[in-house]
Amino acid sequence: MSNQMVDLNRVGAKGAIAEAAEGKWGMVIDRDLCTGCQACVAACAMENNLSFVGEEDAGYGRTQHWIRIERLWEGEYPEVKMDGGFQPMLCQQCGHAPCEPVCPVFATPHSEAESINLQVYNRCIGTRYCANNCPYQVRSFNWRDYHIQPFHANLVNGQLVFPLHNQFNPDVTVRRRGVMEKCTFCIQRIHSAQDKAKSEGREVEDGEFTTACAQACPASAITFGRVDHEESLVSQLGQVSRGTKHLEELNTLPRVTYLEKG
Amino acid sequence: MSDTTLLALFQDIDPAADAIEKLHELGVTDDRINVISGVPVTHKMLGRPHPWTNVSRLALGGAIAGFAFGVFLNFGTPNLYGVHVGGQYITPIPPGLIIVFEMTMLFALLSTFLGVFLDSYFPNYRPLEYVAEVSDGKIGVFFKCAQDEQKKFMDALSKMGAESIRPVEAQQL
Amino acid sequence: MSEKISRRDFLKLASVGAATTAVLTGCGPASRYVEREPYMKMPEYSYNGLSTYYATTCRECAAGCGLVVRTMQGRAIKVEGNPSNPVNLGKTCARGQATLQGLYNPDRIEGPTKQGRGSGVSPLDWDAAIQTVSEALKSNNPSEIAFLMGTGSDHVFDLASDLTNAIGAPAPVRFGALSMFESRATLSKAAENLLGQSAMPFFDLANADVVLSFGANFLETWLSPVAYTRGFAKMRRGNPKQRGYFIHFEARMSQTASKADEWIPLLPGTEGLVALAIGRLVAEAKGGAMPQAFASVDPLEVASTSGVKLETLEHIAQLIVEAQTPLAIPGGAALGQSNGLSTAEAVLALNALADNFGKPGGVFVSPLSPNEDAYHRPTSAQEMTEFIAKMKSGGIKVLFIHGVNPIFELPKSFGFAEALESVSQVISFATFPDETAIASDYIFPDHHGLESWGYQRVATGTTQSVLSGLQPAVSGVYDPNTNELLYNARGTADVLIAAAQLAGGKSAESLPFKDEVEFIQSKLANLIGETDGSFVAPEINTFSAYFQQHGGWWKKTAELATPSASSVLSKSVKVEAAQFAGEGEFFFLPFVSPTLAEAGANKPWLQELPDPTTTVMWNTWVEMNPETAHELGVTNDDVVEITSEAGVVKAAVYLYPAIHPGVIAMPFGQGHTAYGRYATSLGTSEKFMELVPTSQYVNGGKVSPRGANPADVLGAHFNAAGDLAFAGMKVEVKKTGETQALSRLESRIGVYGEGMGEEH
Amino acid sequence: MAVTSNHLYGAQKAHETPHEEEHDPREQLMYDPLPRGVMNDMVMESMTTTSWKFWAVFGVLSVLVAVCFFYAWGFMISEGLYIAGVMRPSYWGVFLVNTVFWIGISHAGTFISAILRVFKAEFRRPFTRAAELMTTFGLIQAGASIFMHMGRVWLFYWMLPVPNERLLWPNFHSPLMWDLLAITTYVLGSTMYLFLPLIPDLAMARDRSTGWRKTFFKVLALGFRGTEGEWRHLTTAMNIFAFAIIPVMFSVHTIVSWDFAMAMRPGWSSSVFGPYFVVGALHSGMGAVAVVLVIMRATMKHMDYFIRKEHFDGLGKLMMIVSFAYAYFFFNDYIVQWYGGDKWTDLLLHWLEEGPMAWMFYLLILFNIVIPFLTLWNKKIRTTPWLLALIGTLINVGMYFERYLIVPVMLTINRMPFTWKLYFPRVEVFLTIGTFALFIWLYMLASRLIPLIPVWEVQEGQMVHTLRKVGKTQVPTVSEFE
Repeated sequence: MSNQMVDLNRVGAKGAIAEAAEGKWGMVIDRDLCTGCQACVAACAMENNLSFVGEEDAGYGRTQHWIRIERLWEGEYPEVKMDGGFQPMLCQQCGHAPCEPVCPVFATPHSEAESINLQVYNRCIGTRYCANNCPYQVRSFNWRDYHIQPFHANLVNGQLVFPLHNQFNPDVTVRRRGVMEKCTFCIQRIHSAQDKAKSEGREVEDGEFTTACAQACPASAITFGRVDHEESLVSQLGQVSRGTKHLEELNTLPRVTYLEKG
Repeated sequence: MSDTTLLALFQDIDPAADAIEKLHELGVTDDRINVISGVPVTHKMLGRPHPWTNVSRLALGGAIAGFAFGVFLNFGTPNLYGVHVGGQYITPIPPGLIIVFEMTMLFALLSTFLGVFLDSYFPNYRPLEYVAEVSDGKIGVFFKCAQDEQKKFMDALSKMGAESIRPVEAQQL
Repeated sequence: MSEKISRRDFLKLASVGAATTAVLTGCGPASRYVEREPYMKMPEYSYNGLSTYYATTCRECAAGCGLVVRTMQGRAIKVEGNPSNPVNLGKTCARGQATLQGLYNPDRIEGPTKQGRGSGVSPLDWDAAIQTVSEALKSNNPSEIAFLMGTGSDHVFDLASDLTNAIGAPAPVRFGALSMFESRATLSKAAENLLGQSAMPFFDLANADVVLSFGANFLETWLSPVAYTRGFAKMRRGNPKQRGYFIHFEARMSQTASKADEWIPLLPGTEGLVALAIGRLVAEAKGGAMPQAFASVDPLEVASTSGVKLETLEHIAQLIVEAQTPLAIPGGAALGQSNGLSTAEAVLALNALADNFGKPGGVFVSPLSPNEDAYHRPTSAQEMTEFIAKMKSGGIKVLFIHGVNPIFELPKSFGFAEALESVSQVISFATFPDETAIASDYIFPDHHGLESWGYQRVATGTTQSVLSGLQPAVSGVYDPNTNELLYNARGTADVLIAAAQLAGGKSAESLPFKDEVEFIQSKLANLIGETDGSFVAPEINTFSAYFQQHGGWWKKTAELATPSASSVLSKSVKVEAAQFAGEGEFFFLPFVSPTLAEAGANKPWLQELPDPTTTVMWNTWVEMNPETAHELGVTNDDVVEITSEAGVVKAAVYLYPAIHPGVIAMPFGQGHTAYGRYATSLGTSEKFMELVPTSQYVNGGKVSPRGANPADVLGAHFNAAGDLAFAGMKVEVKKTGETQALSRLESRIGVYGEGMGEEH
Repeated sequence: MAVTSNHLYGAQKAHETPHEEEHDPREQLMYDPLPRGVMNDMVMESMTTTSWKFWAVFGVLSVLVAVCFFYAWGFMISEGLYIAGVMRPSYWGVFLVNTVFWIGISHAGTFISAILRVFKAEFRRPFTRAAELMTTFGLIQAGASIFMHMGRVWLFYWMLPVPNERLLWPNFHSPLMWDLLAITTYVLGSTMYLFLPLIPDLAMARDRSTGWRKTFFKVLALGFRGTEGEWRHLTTAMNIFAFAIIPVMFSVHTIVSWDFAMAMRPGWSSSVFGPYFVVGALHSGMGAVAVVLVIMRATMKHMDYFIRKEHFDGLGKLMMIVSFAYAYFFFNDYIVQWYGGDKWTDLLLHWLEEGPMAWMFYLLILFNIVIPFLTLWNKKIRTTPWLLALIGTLINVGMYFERYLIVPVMLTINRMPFTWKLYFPRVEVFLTIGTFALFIWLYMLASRLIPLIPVWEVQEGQMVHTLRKVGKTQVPTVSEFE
């Protein structure tokens, strides 16, 4: 019976491309383990040259967090609880991403090679439609040139010197104002691992590299890897009964599986 | 035999129509007559032949070109550099209908507009035969006649109710 | 065209073409956004396009987590955990990640400076600096020389200890706000009293199945947060058959409490009673003779004083009875009470009752670090008051300060800043212009942790004995325009060695080393023969090289000492009622900000990390139960004035749904009046528009504090172990009428239903 | 030849009747003809008679345009979008509100000049041009507002259907591309449609002016004389335009609505948005036409001859009908959202009805539905110019509120409650003032430069309208010329 039914995961909203529902790269986040410690947020910021925006802009909804830790409340004191615990929210690298088709200039296309959403910074013209259409609200916009505000500089011999720029990861573009950005699943790490494996004539092994957030997570709540390899840790974890996808009903085919407390 | 251009000005349509009939009787063919007016006056009222216009054909041609351009945009350009977005086909049909519709309309409207220019030789800043009273609602009838017959036509048309009738030269408008 | 295009024309055309391309594609050279010139001098191990990795140790707190620093062409790019270091096994916390923002902080001290306590600032060179230190060592009576040091940089502490020991000066004093809020003295005293050994107890969270935490905020900043978080994760999901159950007792829902299956709010100061009551109920359920420790407690009475229902206590006792490996952890605000020591003892007694001493999932004594003779706890707050009294009395003529910022970290009521005025010469080795540094006579900036040599003893957090090693990941921060050091820092150990040798006599004899590295090698020498280590090396140079390569040296096998449990239960444990200082209506509960801790405020990304529980960024808030706030007539963002017998502090209110209505809580970590542009507030410049002259901080210029420091309202009250009773204050709360919008990551509409009508 | 007094067209005064019901047909412009020459002179004089008040207002507007439009926009381009109020989750703010609003305004012109032309509603004749000018000038503001909204406006041309160096074309999946093409079509189409019937009037003006005006009109009139052929081409083209621009007009606002309806968001994803937006556009457009006509009539010379109570009456009726249609679609959209009971939509409705912007929600119902319903059935109110202008203004305020609710206020509510934040405009306030100022400024400038009354169309209309004596009364009749 059941194998005759339509596999809804494999049929896109438009019945269109025949990409396997599980994609290539994926992530499992165990909400039961996440302690909300923000190490992933800091690691992501350090890896991906994110800009900090200062108190005023941060409070105004202009933070540049590619991953943020959400929490909602449930109940009243003293029976108050966090609803399901902390929920790290990042780009879900949807198989059918609502952000993609709405961009007029193809600045956020779907990578067929890596099966994730790309953000092409130098193509972006800043219509911000993708951010509106993202059901997970994980895109952040560069409202100003945060990195080069003179506030961050020292005046050395009459010249502005930005010591903080020393830290920039040369593998990641520093975004300037007017463009959208979002989590890339640390695509620079994916590429360098693939290049290395290719030069050694082999496949990338499971656990050979991971994203900055997963690497930092002290509780190991984040696992990253190949979801299309059945033996990989992320595939194994993704199949446990606690697994859910956020806003699954939208058929965005997210690549991030959350493990609930249960 | 050199020709001269005469202009008869009329206050109303009826005498103008009569005058044109008279001109026909006097042997002036329609291709030697031209009528200018401040409001559109149909050829039937004046008993003139149906003026030919290419505007609607050009509009149709434009629409076809626009349709083709829309088809090219939606179904052609994605194949030059294919990008997958949102799990949709590279060349989806429903959005294509919108593109094709808009392009069809745009090209049709543009060619209609250009059609007016082409058919009417706009813009045209060369000297032309004209009298300003026409835009006050009068009807002017130009016709060409042999110089020696000028007097005959002037008399005939004055009788038909022409306010004035005189030879005109092309002037800078 | 017959004419040839000349070369000049061609270049012109080409440049026009390039410019056009740049404009058309928008990604040509014209649109380059951030310029970063390569250094003119590249480090030895630098390959174009390749990264070099260095193993070192995190110095953001004293836990001693191993790091691997990715560098490229002389710049540190990213910090990762060292996967082989047993403390953190490749993981880092947020503060560890942000350590690069300390290294490249625009507000580092630019070089050795005659600070003149903020009056006349003039740069010095290092020779003059060493001369100054040498003079200070030579020309003062050794008993009047004092070293005040932080809890990090163990090698500098060892060096200073050797120096003071040799010249007959008092031993260096080590202090840190974290250790104060962790009540390390209480923990080690309780261990001494009950386990017979003054040491850091180790709680084997990973193998426990029911965990009771009495205020221990082990997922935030407590002792070794990365290690304990790993333990927590293993407790939860390490055993596929059973998910560990976690109960947390604390008056407010801290980040740790938020991960508990049951968070049990109770009146501050009653944690020990609750532990005893649970112990009694467990003992009753188990049957047999009632252990002496729990004999005198009446659970019903405890229920009424603590506010925890008797059924809850019984239910928890039942859980413990049924558990295989139950574990109880004392910590945090439970120990920062006048009865903190007996609370710690009561909780340890509960563990003894569960018979988990020295068993998996139980209590151990942390192993000593490889080159450590005995556990040396940091100075307790009470001992700090004695030190300050000595300063005040003029008993200290020269004070060396390294790795600690006591003006900020100690409660204002201790009077450190005033006492500093009685010290004739204050020499600071601060890397950043913090409050204490700018109140010093000299600042001789030490390297940032990522530029430093050194080692860090791991006090707790792992079953193995670990000595984490530091080595410079970068040689410094250069100005690429001039190839000169932006921050002309020098290792304090090097400065002290040079100064001691210059001073001659006993000083020189005690430190017969060429430099810091040689000194460190001398401290590692006794490990060369060890075979049970992470590596074995025949002689010191090889050992040093491996030590750098591995990021430290550690024993391969677990070395946890098993405490003797027999006597614990027969001892009578009496938890007296907690004493609260002041007449105020509310209990005051300061806690260390999980993201900033004691010294994170100058790292902009740590400021921008939302607090895990409130999601507030860049500021200080006052947590208050909405009901309490309603009674006080205040609401979100209203600034309130909190008055204790010791002082006043003002901050904006956050209506926190998960806090005891009688308790007001405030995070520690903000409220700096110096410490750089990100730690302070600059009014309009906060919009990050204007250039800020560094002198504004170094001179203690026109900056206002960012947020507020709850230590301002803490009085000098201690528990029996000498730790500060920081949670033992009662305060008045008054509305000021001012408001200050707190920047939150969360939505007040979506999370708290503001503006969603009555039903939501 | 100048028209010196009003007695020439005081028809209604001469034929006053004691009973209100019995209107003299000559109260209507079409049955109160004047010689063409007289009308020409009246129109020419309306263009050239300029009081100091005009220049005062024009001067103030020039300053506003310079400061609030060009300077504010330039500042925003040089500084970055942070000076606007947009943020997560309201990535779109007042700029998009303005875009939708101005496109809405622009719909009136096409509606009056195309639909009413196709259906031969004769009362349209004197004000088709005034309405079409609103289309063109409104679309300028709409286009500017879209560009203001863009993060990197200097790269706008990447949206044009031109490939980059790797043969990558724009993304035709994107509703913004549809929008771009539709608005381009509409701007070009409506501007051409404005220009075609203007040619004979420009020729008229050319014949009656001197100096720089003569040159100006001569250039624009393109050498038009009014030959049979020229008229034939012109009327053919106008007919094609009238029919073709109607679907374009519907498509434009439908596509604008699709910018929202295509998005996967509560409140936006609604299939009724297309017609709802079209009707909303007509609603604000009609209101705006009424306001413009009242102002024109009150401030420009001789306009009380061309624009009469009958026109306000007709416009008022149209406004009422559109208001009914608007109410229908509004309710349709609302009840579908309400009935569905989807969690997020439910929260959204709570937010709209009980949230901090609820006042806007209720005022929009009041201004767009209640007030038109209560007032416009009354002919006296319809024919009182200032009242009609007031109602038109209220409708426009209400429609602005509607767009404001749809864009930033609905954007507050998404499926991630952790991110909900309410938007407040910052520099957008100035830029909004700037677009309004620029619109009025352009309109005032146009009123000095081009004949706002299509004289030839009025004359043509007067020619086909006659009074026929039937028994003892005179009956208005219309003849079909074409």
